[in-house]
Amino acid sequence: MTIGLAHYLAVAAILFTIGVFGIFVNRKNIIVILMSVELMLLAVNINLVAFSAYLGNLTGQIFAMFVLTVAAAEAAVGLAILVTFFRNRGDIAVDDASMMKG
Amino acid sequence: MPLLSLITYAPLAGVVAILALKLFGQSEAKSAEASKWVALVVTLVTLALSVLLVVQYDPANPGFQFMEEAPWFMGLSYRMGVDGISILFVLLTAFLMPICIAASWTSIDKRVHEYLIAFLVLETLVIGVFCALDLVLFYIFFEFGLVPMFLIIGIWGGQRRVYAAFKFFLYTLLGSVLMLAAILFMIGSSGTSSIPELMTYHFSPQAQTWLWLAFFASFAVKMPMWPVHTWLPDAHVEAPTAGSVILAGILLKMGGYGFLRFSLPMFPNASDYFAPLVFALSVIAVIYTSLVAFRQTDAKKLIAYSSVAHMGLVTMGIFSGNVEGEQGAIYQMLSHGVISGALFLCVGVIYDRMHTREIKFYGGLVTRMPLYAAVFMLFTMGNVGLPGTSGFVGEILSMTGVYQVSTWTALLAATGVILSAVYMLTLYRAVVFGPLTNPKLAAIEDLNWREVAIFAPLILSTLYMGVQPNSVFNLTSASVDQLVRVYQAAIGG
Amino acid sequence: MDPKLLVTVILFGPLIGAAVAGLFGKRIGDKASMTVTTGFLFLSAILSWVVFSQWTWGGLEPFTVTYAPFIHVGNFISNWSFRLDGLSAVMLVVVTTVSSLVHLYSWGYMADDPSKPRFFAYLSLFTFAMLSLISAADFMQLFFGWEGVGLASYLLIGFWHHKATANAASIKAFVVNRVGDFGFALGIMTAYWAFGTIEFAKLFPLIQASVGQGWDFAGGRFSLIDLTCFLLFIGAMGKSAQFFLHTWLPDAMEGPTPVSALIHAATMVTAGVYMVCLLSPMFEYAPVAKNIVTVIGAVTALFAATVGLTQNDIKRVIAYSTCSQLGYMFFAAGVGAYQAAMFHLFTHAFFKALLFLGAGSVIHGMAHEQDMRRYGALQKYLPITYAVMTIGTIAITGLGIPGIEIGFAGFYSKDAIIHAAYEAGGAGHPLGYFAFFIGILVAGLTAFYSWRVAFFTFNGHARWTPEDLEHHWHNRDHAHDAVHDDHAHAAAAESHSEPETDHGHADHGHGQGHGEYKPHESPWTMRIPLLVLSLGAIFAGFLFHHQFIGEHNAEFWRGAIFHAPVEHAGAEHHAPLWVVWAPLVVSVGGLLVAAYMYIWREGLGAKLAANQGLLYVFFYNKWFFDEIYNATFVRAAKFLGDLFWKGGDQKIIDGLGPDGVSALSVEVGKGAGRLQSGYVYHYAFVMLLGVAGLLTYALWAWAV
Amino acid sequence: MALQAIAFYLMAAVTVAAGFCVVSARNPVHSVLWLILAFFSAAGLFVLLGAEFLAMLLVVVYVGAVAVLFLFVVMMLDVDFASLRQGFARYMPIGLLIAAVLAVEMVVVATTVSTQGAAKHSPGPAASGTDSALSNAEAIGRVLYTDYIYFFQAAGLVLLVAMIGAIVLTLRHKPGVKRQIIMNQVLRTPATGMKLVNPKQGEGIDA
Amino acid sequence: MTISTHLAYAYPEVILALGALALLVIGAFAPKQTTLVGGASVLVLLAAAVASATQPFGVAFSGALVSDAAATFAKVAIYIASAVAIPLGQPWFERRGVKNFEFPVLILLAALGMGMMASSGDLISLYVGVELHSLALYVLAAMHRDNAKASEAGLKYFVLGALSSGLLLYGASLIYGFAGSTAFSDIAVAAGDKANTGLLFGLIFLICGLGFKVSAAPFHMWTPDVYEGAPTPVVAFFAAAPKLAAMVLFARVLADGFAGAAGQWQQVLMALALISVAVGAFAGLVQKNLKRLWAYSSIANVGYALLGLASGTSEGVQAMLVFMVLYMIDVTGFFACLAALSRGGRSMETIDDMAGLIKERPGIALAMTVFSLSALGLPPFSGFFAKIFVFKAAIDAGLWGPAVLGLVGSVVAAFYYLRLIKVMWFDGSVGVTDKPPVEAKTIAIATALFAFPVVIVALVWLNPLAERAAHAFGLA
Repeated sequence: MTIGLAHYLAVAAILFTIGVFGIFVNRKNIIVILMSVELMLLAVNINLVAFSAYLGNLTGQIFAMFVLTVAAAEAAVGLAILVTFFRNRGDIAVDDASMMKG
Repeated sequence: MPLLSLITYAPLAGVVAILALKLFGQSEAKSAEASKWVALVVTLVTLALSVLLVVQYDPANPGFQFMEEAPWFMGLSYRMGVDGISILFVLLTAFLMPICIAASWTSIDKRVHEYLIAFLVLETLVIGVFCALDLVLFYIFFEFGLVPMFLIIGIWGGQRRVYAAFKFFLYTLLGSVLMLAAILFMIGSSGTSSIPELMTYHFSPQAQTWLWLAFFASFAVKMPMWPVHTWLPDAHVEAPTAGSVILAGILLKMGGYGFLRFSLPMFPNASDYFAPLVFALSVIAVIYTSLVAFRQTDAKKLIAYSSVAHMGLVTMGIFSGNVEGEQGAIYQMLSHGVISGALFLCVGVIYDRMHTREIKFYGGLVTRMPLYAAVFMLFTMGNVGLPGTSGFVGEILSMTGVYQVSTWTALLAATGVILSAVYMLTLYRAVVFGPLTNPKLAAIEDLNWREVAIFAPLILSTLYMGVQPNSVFNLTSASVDQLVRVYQAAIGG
Repeated sequence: MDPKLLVTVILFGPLIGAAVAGLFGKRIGDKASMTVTTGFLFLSAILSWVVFSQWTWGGLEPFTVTYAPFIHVGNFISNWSFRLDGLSAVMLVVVTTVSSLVHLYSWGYMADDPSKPRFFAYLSLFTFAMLSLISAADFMQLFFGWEGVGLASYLLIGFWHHKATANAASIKAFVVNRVGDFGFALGIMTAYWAFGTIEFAKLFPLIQASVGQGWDFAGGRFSLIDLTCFLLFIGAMGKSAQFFLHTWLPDAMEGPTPVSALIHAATMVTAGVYMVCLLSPMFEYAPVAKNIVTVIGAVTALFAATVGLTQNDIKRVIAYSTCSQLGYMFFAAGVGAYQAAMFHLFTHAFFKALLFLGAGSVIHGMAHEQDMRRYGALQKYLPITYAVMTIGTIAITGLGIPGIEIGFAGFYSKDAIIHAAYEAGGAGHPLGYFAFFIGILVAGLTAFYSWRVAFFTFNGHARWTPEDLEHHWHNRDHAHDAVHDDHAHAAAAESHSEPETDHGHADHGHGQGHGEYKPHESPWTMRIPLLVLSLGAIFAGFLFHHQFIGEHNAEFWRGAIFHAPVEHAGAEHHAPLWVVWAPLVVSVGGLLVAAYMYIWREGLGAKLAANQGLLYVFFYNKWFFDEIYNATFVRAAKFLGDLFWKGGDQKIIDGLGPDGVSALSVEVGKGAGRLQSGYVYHYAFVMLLGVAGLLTYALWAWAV
Repeated sequence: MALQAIAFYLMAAVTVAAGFCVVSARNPVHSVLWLILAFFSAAGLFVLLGAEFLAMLLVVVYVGAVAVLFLFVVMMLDVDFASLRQGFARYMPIGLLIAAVLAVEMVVVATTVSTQGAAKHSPGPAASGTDSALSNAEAIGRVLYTDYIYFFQAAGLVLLVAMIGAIVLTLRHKPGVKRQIIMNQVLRTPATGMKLVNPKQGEGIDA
Repeated sequence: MTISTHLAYAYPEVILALGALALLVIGAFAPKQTTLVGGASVLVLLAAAVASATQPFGVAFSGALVSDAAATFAKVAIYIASAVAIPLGQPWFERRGVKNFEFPVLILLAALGMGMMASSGDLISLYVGVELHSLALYVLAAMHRDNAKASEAGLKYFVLGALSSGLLLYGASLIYGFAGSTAFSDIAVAAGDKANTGLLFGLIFLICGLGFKVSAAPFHMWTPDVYEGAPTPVVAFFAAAPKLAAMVLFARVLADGFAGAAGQWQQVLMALALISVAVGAFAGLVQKNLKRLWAYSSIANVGYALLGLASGTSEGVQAMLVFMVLYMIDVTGFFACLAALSRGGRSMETIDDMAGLIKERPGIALAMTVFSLSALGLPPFSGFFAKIFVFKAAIDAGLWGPAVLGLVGSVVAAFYYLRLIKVMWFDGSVGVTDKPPVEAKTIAIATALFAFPVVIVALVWLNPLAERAAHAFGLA
């Protein structure tokens, strides 16, 4: 069988779902949640690149490149916020992030 | 001269003056005293202007007069005008306001400036409601009236004032948002928000049904009709005296006015279709609330319930769709405005002295307060609908009107004539008659000159309207005749 | 003088008097108030007699003066006006005469009352209302007067407002009258609905044409005129205290006695009769309604008479007597003898007012004791009262000699009614004989209870002691003013401690410092009216029976009373002899029984009462009407009121409505708040649920 | 073709497995390492798709920078990771359910691409590969600074925001630390450098 | 087309970018000159606003940047709202010992991102714009870094924001794949009369991502916590301008890209709108913290705005634009009031803190009353007009059912606004408040005056502008 676009999309879909899944099963670990987000973005990139290749137009790859760039920036900001949070609390458990609720 | 706008916004001049007094006045007490005079003068000026309006009004012309118009946004416009129906409510409002101010002269001792401002703003809004000839403008005046009243009940009210204020506000708001939806629909489908134009626009019967129901939701709460009346007793009981006067005297009338201005001319087929429903609710209101009133232990609550019962007669009169019914309903509203207002003032007089409205607390007041007893008697009889007082004319006409369309309704509603006598006389007896047994009442004072001055115009108008109702009908008849003619033509009657 | 001006003065005189006394009574003082009101009333009375004589002998034509418009809405047109015709001319003299005499009488009777201006204002106000009632040219003014007299009655019954019983009675009177007015108002509406007008002058000509017009209601078809008349008659029942709606009248005796005489005997209660006669053009075409009138009238006559047999309160007996006599008038009207009804109304006004005022004189003399069981042997203390009461009793029992047509007032009118009933029966009226027999029976009962009052009060042994009276005098104050620090009481107490300074007390036999209390004759202000009225009681029938019911009646009434062409009753020529004599026989019988029980075998009545026979208990308790009404209407109203209030408003409407909804909203809000747990993964979860939900919906609904 | 298929399945399997391990690893350090593996294998997929430049970028930027940053933070924040694992299983069933639903739906939609997807050579700059003479990197380079200059600049600003953000949030000027400020030293005068005090008897010098 | 012709359409962005860079440099070298940087930022923003108001209409960067009436309308509003945030926020931070120049720079960059969103014509510019402003907002939310609540807010905002941008991106990737292009105009062609499943799937993901940005339920979960935790002036900022930017972006995607699938996205938006209204109304009932309360209020209000959008008509978009602008002013004013109030140096954030405020600080209490009533939708305040625009659009589009539900929701919500008024007006004072800072107070009063009575006049010219803006979208 030939490997078509759908295969790549399926992989991306599964990876995306794993990322999603990772967000809410990791009750306490914010770092892992951030990594799950990275997985989702990776899935998106696979999608974009696969489409780009399939369609034969470069936009997808360019888009993926910006996604990578922005994701890197996002990771930086996210980790910075995490550090601030850690400094305030001495912990990064998500359970603790519940000063505000209701 | 834009007389209507002048009347509408004249009270705001008072607001400005009072604000200035508050900000720049020397002492709180002094500026409060001055503010009262300002408010009184301003309301009296408004009254004078309203009288001028009535004098200049051409009773032979059934259409809108003193029209003002200026375009606004979204196709809306600032449109004002009065016809034979609304002009009386303007006059009623302007008439009751100075009385309210005077009635609060000594009984309100905290936050006087705010109190007066609330009343003046309320006056502007209420007059605006009766003058507005644009749907949205009407709604603006109609709806914003909730705020000053909310504050009046909530700040200067009794013990459960917060509950009452919220109930009043939310109940009424729920009704009016449905009306808002209907208003927007009407503007959308007819392309105009002008009330005179809409009165000649024909909505499809199905649209009428929904629109009617939406407007009904609002006005029925405002009236209030059974079973959406329960806010009224609470609001009345907790409101300060003048607040109750305005509430019963004017705000309730906005519902009836709405029926006359919107439901009947704009949705005639739906009005005809739903008339039996209105009749049923009105009859229930009359009997049910009269019986409830009979069992009240709080004087204000009793009068509040009696208001509901009396408004039942108004609604049935309105939806009878004939001249007698309409005139009766209008007259009943005017008369109830004066009489129920006066009754609340009567309760207010003793409340100011003893700070309780418990009927049981009183008894035998006639021995110490003969003047008060006489005044109270007059308004009791007015409320009972005794011929010779204004209360009678409206009652008999609206029942006559409804009798011609629904005999059962009139038959059952007429029992209200009996029941009103039962509860009002019971109240009167318990408060005024009998031996004066409560030692706390031993030193209670009779009406002072200020109170006499407050009651005098009410007494005169009750009696005058009782024997000379025709002077009112002369003003209304052209407009009402046209209303009925158009309505009957629309329903093919 | 122009009769239009005359009637205007007659009508508004009392109103001015009332206004002056009511508004400025405090300012101008008791004397001035009393003078003004009484003066205007006498003016009205004199002018009324002028008008009446012009009507009777001067050939005055009917006319209507219109003062101002009242209500003009569509065809619902009513004016303030004065309609003068035969009926109103009669009523004018009745009302103003009795009223003016009562005013005068009250000078004496109310001498020691602290609020005389108020009393006189009320009396005059009543008179004005009554005059506007009788002069109405349309239903609205009629209703105005109708309710106006109700108001005055309410005010006067409750005049001694510190008395709980008086307050209760006044409310009862008003409410029961309102029940009648409820019917009346509906009747007016029906008339308007059916005929499109409420003006008599326009209405009456329309009636004949509309005979047979039907009205579908509750599955049946009814005659419109019958319905209208029936509803209007409910009003009459209320005002005239007819069976079912009579309960207020005996209680109304809580009011001062002059009031009872004026309102609850001579004038207001007869308004119902007046209305039925006035509306004879309608009733004549309403056979069903007429039958109802007859039955109700007859039953009332019987019922009230039976109750009257057993009562001990002197005023109550007379009140029941009034009720009973009104029954006579109604069944007379019911059988079509409107003239007889009006005539009885006319004569009754004199002798019943006389009886009441006489009773008032007794009560006054007995320090406001009203229980006849504490009377007895008063004839030597109250000779004039005794005389006039006897005249009144003779008049009411209708003593007279049928053969030569000479007798006291009641003789002419009552016999006319009984004969008319008999004749109606002969002419085919379905209830004529029924009414006739009841009329005869009641005539006997009337004689018994009327003479019982007279004998019980004036003859036999004294059942009182001076100590009783003294004690009673003070108790009376306490009864009136239960509160000791009460202003009124203070005034009263003062006047008794210093009687010499109070000229009102100069005439009183008590409180003179002798310490000796004994019954005393009333002052002249009270005696004059009694004497004038006894003249009326003696001669009213004799003088006017030709005009009212006799050969001149057609010229006298001049169309005010209408008879349908087919049905004719009213003349007594054809009655057989036994019918003519029967009333007299039963009356004398009643007299003898009363004399036997209360003079010859004194104490027999008390013994019978003590036996508590079944019938006695039934009668004594007024056929248990109050109890039944109390158990049904009053209790039901209270029960329903509480049910609707606590159950309906608070539990159901508020509970399910605002309170319930707001509580529910807050619960929902709390639920939403719990969802907002503060945990990031919960939030993410909710977001993803949203995504998954939308995607699933998309796939399900829009899958291409 | 077969080789390509084998390579795809291998790398796809590794990517998915590594991804799963990222979210399920007990130790975050392990998670980071699994993440790196996932990136590597995804880069392989990119190569398979002919996007060599992006594959390179992924390895360099992500593995080299982002993943290391993660690792750094994980190490820096001295957290008791064992306790962070508690309660992992509690939301597993419902989480799995939702995830499964999502995955199935997304895969289902992905399969429609063959029938409903856009035509090849739809608008936009042509990609490298079979029908282009340009290499992938070259092709990207040609458009990145021309057609996509707007995004390129904007992306630069995004990075700037990230930089500012990281500094604002984490940089601390410790108040106690004394820094050498040369300007101050140069501008020092006797007037500012000296303070004359005249202590009274029995009192110390107010510093 | 040379770069300069492209730039002619991008003057506002250029001004902001250069301004941000320049001020960053100034700030880096003169870190004490925060007021200077702040003032300059305001000027830059105002210059950008002027530039957007005067810029020519057209399309630049192969459709990535669209300059049209809608962009102008949105950008002017966004830049002005951003400009207001600076004087409101900087002194607030300084009073709390955070004296930095980065705040205005971040605001500038966020404004730039929002400008990009408002004029984006392409999925990539959509994404970059969203991320640019989001990242700035994450940082701003956590900027009060020594405050535990603020950093928690930042963290929550960030984590969920990242998730949402993942969703958004996934959607974008699907759309790109199924449409073959990232340009909205091409997507519109692909979506045609009836979009295929892949595109719709992508659209839903995209809507979810954008839904997060406007905090529409059920993607609203971050809102209450972040509003509560983030510094008040920052909340004032990101409760206002970003919402408008996101709404305009929403309109662009839906109207320019997916006009053919209007039937579908109307359903989705309506669902989101109604859930938002319900959540905002009910959950707000039990709130004690005013910032949380206003978060729920904003959720409900976004629901109303979405209802306008859901009408799928030009009138609906116009209504949405008017609604958002009026709402922005309201919400800015309200948070300005909160920023102005403190008691003993401690922020007043709970409803109970406001007890008796009318006697204590009548001006601010009156302003808060106005905002509450306006948010309640009571005439004659701006919120009422905002709502009638939206509901009229919805009803005209035949959505009277949702409109009625929305109105009923506003009655439920009325309760909590009234409670605030009740506390301020009816209750007794609980302590002396500090003197409110002049800038916050000025903003509060000015916005309150706008809410009434200025709005009555303002609508006369605002409405035609919004109408022109709405016509820029290809809707009927």
